[in-house]
Amino acid sequence: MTGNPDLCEPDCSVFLDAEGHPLRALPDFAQGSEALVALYSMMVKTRTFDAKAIALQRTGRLGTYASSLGQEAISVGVASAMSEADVFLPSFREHGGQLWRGVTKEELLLYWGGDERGNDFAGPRQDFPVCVPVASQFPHAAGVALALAHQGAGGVAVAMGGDGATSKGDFYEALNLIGAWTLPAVFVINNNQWAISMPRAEQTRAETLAQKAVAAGLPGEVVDGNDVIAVREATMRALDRARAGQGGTLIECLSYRLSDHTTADDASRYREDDEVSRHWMAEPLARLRNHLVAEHAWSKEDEENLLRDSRAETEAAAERYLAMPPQPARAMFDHLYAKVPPDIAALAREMGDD
Amino acid sequence: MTGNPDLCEPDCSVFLDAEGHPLRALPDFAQGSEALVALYSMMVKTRTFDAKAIALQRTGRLGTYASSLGQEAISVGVASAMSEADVFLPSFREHGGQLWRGVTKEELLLYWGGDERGNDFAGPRQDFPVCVPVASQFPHAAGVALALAHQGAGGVAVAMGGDGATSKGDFYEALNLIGAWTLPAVFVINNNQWAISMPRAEQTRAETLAQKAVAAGLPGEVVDGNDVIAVREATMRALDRARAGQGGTLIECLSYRLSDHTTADDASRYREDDEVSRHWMAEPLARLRNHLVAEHAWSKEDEENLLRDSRAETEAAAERYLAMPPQPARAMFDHLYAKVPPDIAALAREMGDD
Amino acid sequence: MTDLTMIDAIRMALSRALEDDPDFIVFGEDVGIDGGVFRATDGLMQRFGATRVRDTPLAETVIAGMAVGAAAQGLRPVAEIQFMGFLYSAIDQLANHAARLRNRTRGRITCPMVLRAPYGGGVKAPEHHSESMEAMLAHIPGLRVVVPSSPARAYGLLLAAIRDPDPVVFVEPKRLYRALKEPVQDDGVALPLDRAQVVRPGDDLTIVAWGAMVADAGKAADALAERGISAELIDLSSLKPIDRATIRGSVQKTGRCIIVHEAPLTAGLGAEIAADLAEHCLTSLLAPVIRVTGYDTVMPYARLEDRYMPDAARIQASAQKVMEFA
Amino acid sequence: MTDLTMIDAIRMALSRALEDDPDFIVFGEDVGIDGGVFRATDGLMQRFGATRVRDTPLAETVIAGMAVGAAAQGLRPVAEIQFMGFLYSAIDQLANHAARLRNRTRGRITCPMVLRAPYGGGVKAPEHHSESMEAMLAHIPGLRVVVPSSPARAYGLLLAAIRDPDPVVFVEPKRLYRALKEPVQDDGVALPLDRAQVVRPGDDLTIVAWGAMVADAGKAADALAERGISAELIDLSSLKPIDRATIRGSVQKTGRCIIVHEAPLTAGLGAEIAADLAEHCLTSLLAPVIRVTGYDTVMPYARLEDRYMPDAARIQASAQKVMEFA
Ligand SMILES: Cc1ncc(C[n+]2csc(CCOP(=O)(O)OP(=O)(O)O)c2C)c(N)n1
Ligand SMILES: Cc1ncc(C[n+]2csc(CCOP(=O)(O)OP(=O)(O)O)c2C)c(N)n1
Ligand SMILES: [Mg+2]
Ligand SMILES: [Mg+2]
Repeated sequence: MTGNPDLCEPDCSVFLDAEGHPLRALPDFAQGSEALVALYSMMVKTRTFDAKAIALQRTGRLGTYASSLGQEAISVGVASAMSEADVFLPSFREHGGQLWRGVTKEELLLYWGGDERGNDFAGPRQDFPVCVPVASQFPHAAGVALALAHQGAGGVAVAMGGDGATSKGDFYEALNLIGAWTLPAVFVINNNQWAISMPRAEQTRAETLAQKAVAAGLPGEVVDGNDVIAVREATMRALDRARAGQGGTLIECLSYRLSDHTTADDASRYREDDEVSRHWMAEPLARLRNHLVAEHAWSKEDEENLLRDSRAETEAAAERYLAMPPQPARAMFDHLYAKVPPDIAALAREMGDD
Repeated sequence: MTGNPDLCEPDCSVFLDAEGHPLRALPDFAQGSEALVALYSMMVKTRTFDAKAIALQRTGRLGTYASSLGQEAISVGVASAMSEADVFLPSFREHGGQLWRGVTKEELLLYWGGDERGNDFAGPRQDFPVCVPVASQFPHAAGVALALAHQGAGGVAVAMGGDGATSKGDFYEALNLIGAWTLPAVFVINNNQWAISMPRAEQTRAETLAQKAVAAGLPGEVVDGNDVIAVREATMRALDRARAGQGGTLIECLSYRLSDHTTADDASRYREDDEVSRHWMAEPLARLRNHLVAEHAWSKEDEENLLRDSRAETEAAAERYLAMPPQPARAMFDHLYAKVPPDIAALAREMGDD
Repeated sequence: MTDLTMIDAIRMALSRALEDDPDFIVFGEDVGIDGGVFRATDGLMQRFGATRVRDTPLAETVIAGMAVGAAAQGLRPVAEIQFMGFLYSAIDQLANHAARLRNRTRGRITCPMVLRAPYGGGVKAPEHHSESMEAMLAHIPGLRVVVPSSPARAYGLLLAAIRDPDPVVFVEPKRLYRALKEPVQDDGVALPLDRAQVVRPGDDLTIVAWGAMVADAGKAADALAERGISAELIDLSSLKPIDRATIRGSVQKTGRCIIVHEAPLTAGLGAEIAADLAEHCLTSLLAPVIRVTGYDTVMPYARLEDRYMPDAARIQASAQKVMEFA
Repeated sequence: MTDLTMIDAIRMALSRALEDDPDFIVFGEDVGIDGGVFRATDGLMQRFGATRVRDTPLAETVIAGMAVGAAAQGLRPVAEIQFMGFLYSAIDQLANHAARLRNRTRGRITCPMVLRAPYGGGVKAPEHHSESMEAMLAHIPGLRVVVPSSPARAYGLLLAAIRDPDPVVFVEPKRLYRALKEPVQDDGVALPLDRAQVVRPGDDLTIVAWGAMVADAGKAADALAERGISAELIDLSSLKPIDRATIRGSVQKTGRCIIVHEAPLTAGLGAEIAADLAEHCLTSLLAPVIRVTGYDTVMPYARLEDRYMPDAARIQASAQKVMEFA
């Protein structure tokens, strides 16, 4: 049983219910408060970042933006289970996971602000940038996993996508391949119940998305995606399997898209406010905060400090982003090929430095 | 248990064992001998046709050809369960099914001989021609099923493909769609254990191909594809479901490709003769013949007559095919568009009549 | 007759088709209750029902392939690909099937389907959302490729595409969806599919453009007119087949030609037009044929998008170069 | 130095790459124990092991996408698409990812991969097995497209493609796989990737061709020579980027140009070359630029294939037309 309303899956892995009460013994990493506080902090920072990004977009200072509101536990939980040398292949709603891995807020803003330099992050140099063509990152993950297996250092490729992504051929072909070749890869689905205006129930007749793993002969698992402990724990097990040479896993994280699809979308056209309100009751931040508070590991003061710091960090990042001049126009040719062909080079010269 | 060696599937539907002994009560249509004799006759005719086609290819009078040796029961069984108004969407190894539906041997030879007129068969006008790009027929079947549902006359789209086809995105996308939209479609997999040189076990880690239906929330079923009774019976049930508005079904037919992949292939490069010999023990014609003989429904004389007639029919068709002059070169433009554009029309005129 | 935007005109054409014939159906991602991400199908599901205007799962291969199957079996599908950058997954079905079904069955099975897709830049969309890959489609024999340049053209050409007995990819310049209004009559009259339109007659040079570029070329033509240069502007409209006669006729008259498109230069469709002139109008040419296009690089993200897109200034500069050629 | 067929030369280049660097891997359908349907990888699995030369499931999207991921993470994949007619499913990964990864990450992640695919007609293969869709690929910025015209060129160009730090689609004219032998040295020397090759110098007209058409053009040039017409034959070799300087230089000298390709005329790559000349060499042109190509129709099945393919006779006829132009 999950802590999420409307999302009752019989075999869903969950540790904290919607109010934050433990439903069973917590995994080791969640015994003390340190790890949980780190997870909580990053989820809060992600939400603060989201809010700022939307504000920037609304005032014409950022491009179309996909909020992760309500789904912060998923990519943060996944990233927190990964080791540095693993490779993360996000879709476009995994800001929290990217931040956890070391991509900076400024880099994220640059990307969403329409500047390629945002993908040249200083952080995890092997991680893939945001992937916009839905599901096309899963084949890449198969290839990354192949390379990691070849390198033999125990690295795992972790790709994420949405419920909509599970309808696309790329997803199935890649899933089948990591199965057939027993590659070290984990595919995580953020089932936020919507693909723009298409509800999960219409995307597929399958009762769960996790069961799509059966098509590839792989294990699939349903997790309460609003319980960061459950997400992290399931990812850890999947990573262990992969590192042990046992191959891939599909993890479906049940959650809910509390925001519009992107800033270009108006979800009120196709879904009821009621549904959204109901899902606010199960959102991941309050759940973990309640638990931490109950464990005396989190105070009002802690909360205020965290919010203040999050905002300050985000504001500072936004200012640096806004102050950053665009690349000169000729930069559009700089990285087309390793060796720029002569006619392109001539064009770039013509354009000069602005 | 299946009658096939090496192909033990726990839940495989089978009626006759490899020697032709009934393993359980036969379905209604198989109670008398009439239907079974018709099925047997078409399977023999298919095999005779295959042999002739290969002979023609070997002597330079036909293009590359894909034999259906050993898999005759599958498409014949499937086609025999369909009604005339259903739509058949074959891959390239379903000669038996096409013949059952009314495509003539001459038309098949024309197609395989490199002449588009072979696809303009007089028979089932709504049936699709042979589909060469693997798995691309499944999306068509979804569309055909959509149209048939729209027409409301109870028609069903039946598409066939190989074990290799189940790895391709097209297959999964279409399967998911017929599930999501509850369309009247049946997807039948000829699991002949090989996709050119790739054995079934390497194509996917899934224990059965039928279980790929789970990804779409559809029923999937494994059938002994060398038992034409089992194939027909499973197809009939799937068609009934579809006609009753209950949606699609995936049927995996276990069989074995006794021939090379095509006349352009040399299977001895990648598989053992032993394996092939072993599978000859379970081939579908002898199995059904044994049963008919045991039931006193088939005599040596019947067999001789059938073989003689099959050969004569095939020879006559081959002669008509060989006597048929190619289209004039300008025919390559005749059906490009309903209305030929002026520059194309000019080209065609220039080419004249040869 | 009301003033409509292009997106309104497209919706009006879709409505009319759905009204006219129960065999017409519309499907694609978010075309139902959401009315399409650009609102091209706004209200249609509510009006015509969810079986005729239907949301598909997120799967472009089956969207295209299902259109093929449905068309083959007698329906008249109008499918939407949400952005041209996601149309690549549909190319296999277009090239290997839609475009060939009539030919390979000698006319037995046909494929009267339309695949609509917004294309082009100018709205600072996220990456992969501003592609112009019409040249790839125009290389596929058996396909039609059509692009409107104004609301009225969109209405008439889309109706024509929908009624055509062959597969049409209808590419819509998303920058024009709401950029301007013009009077459009819902008269059910289709425009001819295979004809280029002379938008503005002129004597000194021919400018060939399509989609959003027609407006930019028009602005350039205005500016040129002020300098006493009379440009004939042709809206190609049908990218496949191409109305070669109209272009040749114009260039035989003007002796000069500029071709404008958003897509990258190399192997863009402008090459076909220039090549046609180099073969059939060489002796008429008084100056080099210049292509004003997107540069031969990946379309930059939003911040540099304007520097990538051809605009009136670049067209005008090239026109002047052509006029000054000696 | 032994006489080798093109397929042998390709295998030799693959062998050398596999020997030189443990990061090179080969995958695709039937490339393992079967050695590829054309035997390009014959014996390689046996020699280098099944993890370095590996059969994939039947799934072209993941073949291409996996190559992207593997290349990004440091491997050097050389993947095979069994026939170009099945490459359409890989275009999304090529255009949206392989060709852009370097650019969109400002050089942080690169994509040194090769996708090999046999292409073209002339062997009376089943339908969908004789496609020439190189122009579509050549329209994709960030991609390289390379085609050899002989065994020695195949060896040198494939080695260059394999060592190049960017994604290369290496298209192989299957008609030439076994059509001729020539001496090829296994010296590990790569040819330059971005240079067209003047196969035969001449003064009166330039013929540009690639792949199997180079041989046909050569035959036409022989026949023309007998009539006193001296044709300069250029093997384009790199279809993207194009070596424009070599072609322009030649046409500036000869004043006449014919372009030959198997693909359909409209929006084929010949258009780009003709368009380039119409812009940059107009004043040198003494005659129309003629493209001798596959017709603008679906490639017919085997029985009419010969009537579709450009051949020496058609090239020669066009050359004569160009020479007689006044
Ligand atoms: C291949 C492809 N088709 C269409 C789109 C347009 N699009 C962007 S996001 C989206 C819905 C994605 O839904 P889901 O996978 O559930 O992810 P979510 O947005 O809910 O995180 C669509 C249709 C796209 N980006 N890529
Ligand atoms: C998309 C695609 N890729 C590759 C091929 C080349 N090819 C033709 S048949 C075949 C194997 C098919 O195997 P399977 O689906 O098991 O069918 P079978 O031939 O065994 O009947 C391949 C790889 C093709 N026709 N289409
Ligand atoms: Mg979603
Ligand atoms: Mg098979």
